[in-house]
Amino acid sequence: MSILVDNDSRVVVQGITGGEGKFHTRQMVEYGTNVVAGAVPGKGGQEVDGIPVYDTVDRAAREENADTSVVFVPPAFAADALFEALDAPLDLVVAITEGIPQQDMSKVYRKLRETDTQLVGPNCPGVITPGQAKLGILPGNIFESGNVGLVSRSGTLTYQVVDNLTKRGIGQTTAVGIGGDPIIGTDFVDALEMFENDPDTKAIAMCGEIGGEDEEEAARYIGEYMDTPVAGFIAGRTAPPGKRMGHAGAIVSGGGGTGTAESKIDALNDAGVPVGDTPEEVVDHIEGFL
Amino acid sequence: MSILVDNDSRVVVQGITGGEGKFHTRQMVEYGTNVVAGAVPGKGGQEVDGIPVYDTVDRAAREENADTSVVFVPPAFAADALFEALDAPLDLVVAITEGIPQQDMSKVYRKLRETDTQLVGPNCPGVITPGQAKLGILPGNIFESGNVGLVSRSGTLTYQVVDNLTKRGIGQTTAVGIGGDPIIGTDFVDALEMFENDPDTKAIAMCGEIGGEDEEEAARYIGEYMDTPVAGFIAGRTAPPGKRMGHAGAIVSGGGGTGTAESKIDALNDAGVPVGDTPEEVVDHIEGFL
Amino acid sequence: MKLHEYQAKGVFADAGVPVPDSKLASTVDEAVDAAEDIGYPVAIKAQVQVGGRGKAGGIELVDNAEEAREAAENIIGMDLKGLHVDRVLVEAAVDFVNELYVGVTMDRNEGEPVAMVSTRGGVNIEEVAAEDPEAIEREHIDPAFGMQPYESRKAVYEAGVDREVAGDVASVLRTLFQLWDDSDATEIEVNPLMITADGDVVAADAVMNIDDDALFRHPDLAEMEDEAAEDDLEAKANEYGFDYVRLSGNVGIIGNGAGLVMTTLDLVDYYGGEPANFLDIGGGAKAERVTNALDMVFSDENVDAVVFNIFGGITRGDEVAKGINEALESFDEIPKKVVVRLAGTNAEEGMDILNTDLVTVEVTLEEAVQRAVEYAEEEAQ
Amino acid sequence: MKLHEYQAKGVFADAGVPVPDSKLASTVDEAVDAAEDIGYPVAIKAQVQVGGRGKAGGIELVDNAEEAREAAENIIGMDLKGLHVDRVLVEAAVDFVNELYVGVTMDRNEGEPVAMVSTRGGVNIEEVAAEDPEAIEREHIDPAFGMQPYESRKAVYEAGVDREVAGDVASVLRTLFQLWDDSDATEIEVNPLMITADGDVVAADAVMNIDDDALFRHPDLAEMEDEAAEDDLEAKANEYGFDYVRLSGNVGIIGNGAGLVMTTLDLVDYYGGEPANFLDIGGGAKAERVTNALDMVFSDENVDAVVFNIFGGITRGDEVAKGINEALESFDEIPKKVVVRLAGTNAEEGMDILNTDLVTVEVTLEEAVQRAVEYAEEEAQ
Repeated sequence: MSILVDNDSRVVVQGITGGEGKFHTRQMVEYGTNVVAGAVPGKGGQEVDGIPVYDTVDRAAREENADTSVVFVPPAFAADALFEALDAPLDLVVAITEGIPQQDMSKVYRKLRETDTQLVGPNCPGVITPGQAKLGILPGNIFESGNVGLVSRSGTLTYQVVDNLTKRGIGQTTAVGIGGDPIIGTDFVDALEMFENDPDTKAIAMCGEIGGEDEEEAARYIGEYMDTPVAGFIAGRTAPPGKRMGHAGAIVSGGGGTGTAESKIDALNDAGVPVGDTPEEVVDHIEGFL
Repeated sequence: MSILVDNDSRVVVQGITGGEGKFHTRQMVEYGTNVVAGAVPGKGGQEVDGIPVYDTVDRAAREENADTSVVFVPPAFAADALFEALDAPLDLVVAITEGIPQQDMSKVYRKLRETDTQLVGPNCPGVITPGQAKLGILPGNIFESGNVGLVSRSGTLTYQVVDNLTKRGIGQTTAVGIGGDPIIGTDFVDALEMFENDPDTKAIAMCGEIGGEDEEEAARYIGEYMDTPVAGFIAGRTAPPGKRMGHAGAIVSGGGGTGTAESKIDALNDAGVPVGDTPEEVVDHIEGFL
Repeated sequence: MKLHEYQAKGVFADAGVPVPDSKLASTVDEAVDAAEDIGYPVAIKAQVQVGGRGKAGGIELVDNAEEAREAAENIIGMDLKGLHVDRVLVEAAVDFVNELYVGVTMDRNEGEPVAMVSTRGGVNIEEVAAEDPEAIEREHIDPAFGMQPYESRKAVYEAGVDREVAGDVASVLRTLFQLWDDSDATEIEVNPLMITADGDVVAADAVMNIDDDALFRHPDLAEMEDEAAEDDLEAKANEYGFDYVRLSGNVGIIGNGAGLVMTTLDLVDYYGGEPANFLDIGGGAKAERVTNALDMVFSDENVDAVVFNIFGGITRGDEVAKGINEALESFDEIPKKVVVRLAGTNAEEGMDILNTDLVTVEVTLEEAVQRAVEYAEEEAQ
Repeated sequence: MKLHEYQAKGVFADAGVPVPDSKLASTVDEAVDAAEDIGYPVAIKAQVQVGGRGKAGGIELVDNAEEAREAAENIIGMDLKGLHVDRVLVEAAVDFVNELYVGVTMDRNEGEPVAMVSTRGGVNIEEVAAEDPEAIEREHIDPAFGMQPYESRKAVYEAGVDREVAGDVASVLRTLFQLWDDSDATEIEVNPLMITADGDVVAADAVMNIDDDALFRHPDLAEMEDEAAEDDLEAKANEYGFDYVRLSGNVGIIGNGAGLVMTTLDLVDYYGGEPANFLDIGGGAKAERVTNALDMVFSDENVDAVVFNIFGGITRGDEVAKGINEALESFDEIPKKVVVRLAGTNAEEGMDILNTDLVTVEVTLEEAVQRAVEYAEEEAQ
């Protein structure tokens, strides 16, 4: 079992003819992902590595029975690509694009809530179910199939934790990068709920960071509804207020200081979630759960 | 029994301090309608005939437990007034205002579909349940309590038919003016469904007119779902294509000629609904049903 | 308000939709000068608001000054489907390889705008819609969000527009939607949208209908209203603030409320007469409005008799009657017979008050219409 | 990008939000001239982006030229909470009877903008929010529809703003929302919005944050970016296209990926050091980007040692190592000790390739950070 993606996912890549799109499509296919189509306006009829390209997502989805898309479209055009994916409609949309204007995402999010589509991202590394399929830019080789779920706002931090897990022989059911933007589709609670309902996921590593209140909400959710043990990590303890720490969403608000690492760590601890001081400590906790 | 409005309705009048608003509020109160508040920005704290005025609909609804509004706000500000009523929220909103720009109504209609509010109008005379309450500008004195439901896109044509009914001793459960605009809240099907579910309504008079396809949809609905007998009238048989016949919605499209009286009469006849050539003939049919 | 082709093209050009070079002319000399300026071949197009101008002889394609003069002479002043041609648009002819149809209109059933694209341009699109609805690709637009770029592309690709020009056509569609949105249009159509051998996209015709109810916030468009009116009487009705539509019959009709006035027209027809107009004087019946309404109807030289049908609701019948009396008394002579029927609140008191030296009073709607039809027939003989 | 007060006020004024008369000055003489032009009393306000300027001595109210000169001398060149004051805004003092707070920000949990109004203006609004959340009226705005006029009124009336000025305040709020929408702002605040004895509404302060990711479509605002930057190094980072934040410690940090770089900072702190900066060089590790990153970090005179933490994902560790070697070799001398740690794909091959004459290599993140903290301590002594 796994969440979000597996062997059966039929994937359309939006932006497949661009540099990043082309490169990562090849990586996804090599990993075993069933990429059935690409969608790029004006490029319909072409092929990329034998994968047929369509002018519209709608057409790609209809002709190739796609249910999932991965979006590599540049930020200025990404909101349009997301609207298009929601309208197709698809079951799952994974938006890799970093740097989508916040107000664009606000509108996409408004539309998203009227649909049954699950959006992951934007500004995320994607989703991987080791040994089955990966959507996005995660390096497949560091993952190993197993029974730990992973959800994270950050890309390389995820890799760091996964690398540590794998090196200790602990595999993963699915790893979900939910993205570092202030407005994202799937949040911690959504991903935790899916893992809770996945019988194969025996423990969960959750990597949060400063900004927003998603981790606090996740803590409330864990305390109230979850049986699967969770270990946490919060990046940005040393971040000054009012500064954007790389991710658009990683910012402690000035003055009042909401979105601090302290608040998140306290909330998680209150919910019985141990929070590691270092990535290794997170893996220690996970090992303890198994 | 009745539909939409009765003795229990608690009404806020939006635009109560304007000329029309003030006049018709008095008329509504005289008829027995329970007008509990007015809402006019900047006029909060005033009174109109002893009725307290609030700055916002939200406040009026909360303070006075209102569930219904009647809107007399001028067309340039009417869409905003409707958004405000939908947000309060209220159960029923009756929009009397004529001349609301179509694109404004298109947005209001979009929002309306996300709410549980029933909108009647705009550009309508309102709703009356004879002997109980009236919302809008209908002349109460020509109505009589009874068991015929009436639904119409037109004001004075409604009065004409009601007058004929009353003069023959046939009273009405409720009369609903759904309005002459191209985009309206409650349409024929909505009103017919309510009448069908009202045990006291034994027959229904339905006055349509050229433009759009509401009457055709109503015919399909009657044919498929209704037991209560319906008699129809369609105004505008002699209207030329492409010309707006007073009502913004009363226009036969040019060339192809959709929205014609002929199409509507045919559809109604096909559904077993007799259509009168004159208003008197409609009343003949109704009399025959009872 | 429906804009003339030349007005709509001006609006298009301002919005960035490519249109052919053109000039408006109201005399033959002006037309020939314009043709010489623009360079042949040019099309000379009657500026009247009616479909099928080409077939009716209202559009001619000319190759030189002599032909231009002849065409202008033919078209300026002609009667085209009942409308007098005062002006022609002299326009560079477009050498096209393909004709598309693009448009934006309101789908009133859904309460949403709908964008349309078809590769069957250059013909009557409503016939296409009736015969082969699949030939028109429709894309509903969420009024809250407006048109998203992908929606324009989807409509264009699904319609089967050639990939080489699809991007440009989608871009025109977006501009038209923006224009629709910005100008409170109820309908915008380009038929045909021509594709040239070079792959250029040109709006060869332009239809634009503006929501009358939204003109208050578009003073620039409202200014075009007088010029857009097809008929002196319709222009007069705009001034008076009446809902008025001119028809070809001889029974003038005045009433209150759109549905009731339409019904009165229908009854005139039903009883064998021909309605001359639709005129809704609206609520109440103040003497001044009645006077203006009668002035409108009497100004129509076709009118042989008038029926006045008022349902008094909130406004009482006796008050209405007083207004009608006052209005009628202001005329030195009532030029045609007027039949009045009052109904509703205090209708009987009203009918008692009416000055029967000036008007004929009838009790029911049916009787009043029949009487007016009778008078009109007598007068016409 | 956070605008300076004077920049934000310029934007406000263009949008029609009333602001006091003001002039920017960067010398004492300019400040005095400006004060004379505007007329006393004026406020002399340090243009640095930090809260609580008033309490920290960055704002003085003056009544004549002598006081103006003294205040300008005090403020220009002062160090205000670690920031150097280069410029002051000389602004007409507003004689107010009431101070409100109005703002628009993004509620990221709801993914929707929220408009805020409070009668508790003129004080730290975040303290008000913490102590008495009810004192701030919040109205969520549907991003698809934008702010409806009733929403501005509802916020203002529910906040308890006096009815006499409520309409004007609601109108300011609508303008601010429009500005928020039009300029891709993430935050707009006016605190205080002053109400004068005459019932005028004036924005006495102005905070405006623009979404960095949306600057590409606002060239006018993007032009303000250099002036808005608080720090030369931050300006340099803009040029290089790095996500960079300067801090006060002595351990320079370079890494890839925001979460991992933040974690590296946290570990520096955890192991007893003080981070000097956040610097994310992003994906890959081409020599040029590494060179630029090192240049950034070495330009910070506080830096005593550097830790370089790269997780190779798709980019292989051996390629990263080659880039780092090339970059390091381009320096005549490495001014401070650099610790490198590579992880992920082909990390071991990478570490073998690294030129250990120029850098110290560590295998784990924890070891690398500890080593850099150690080096920094040694260097600082």
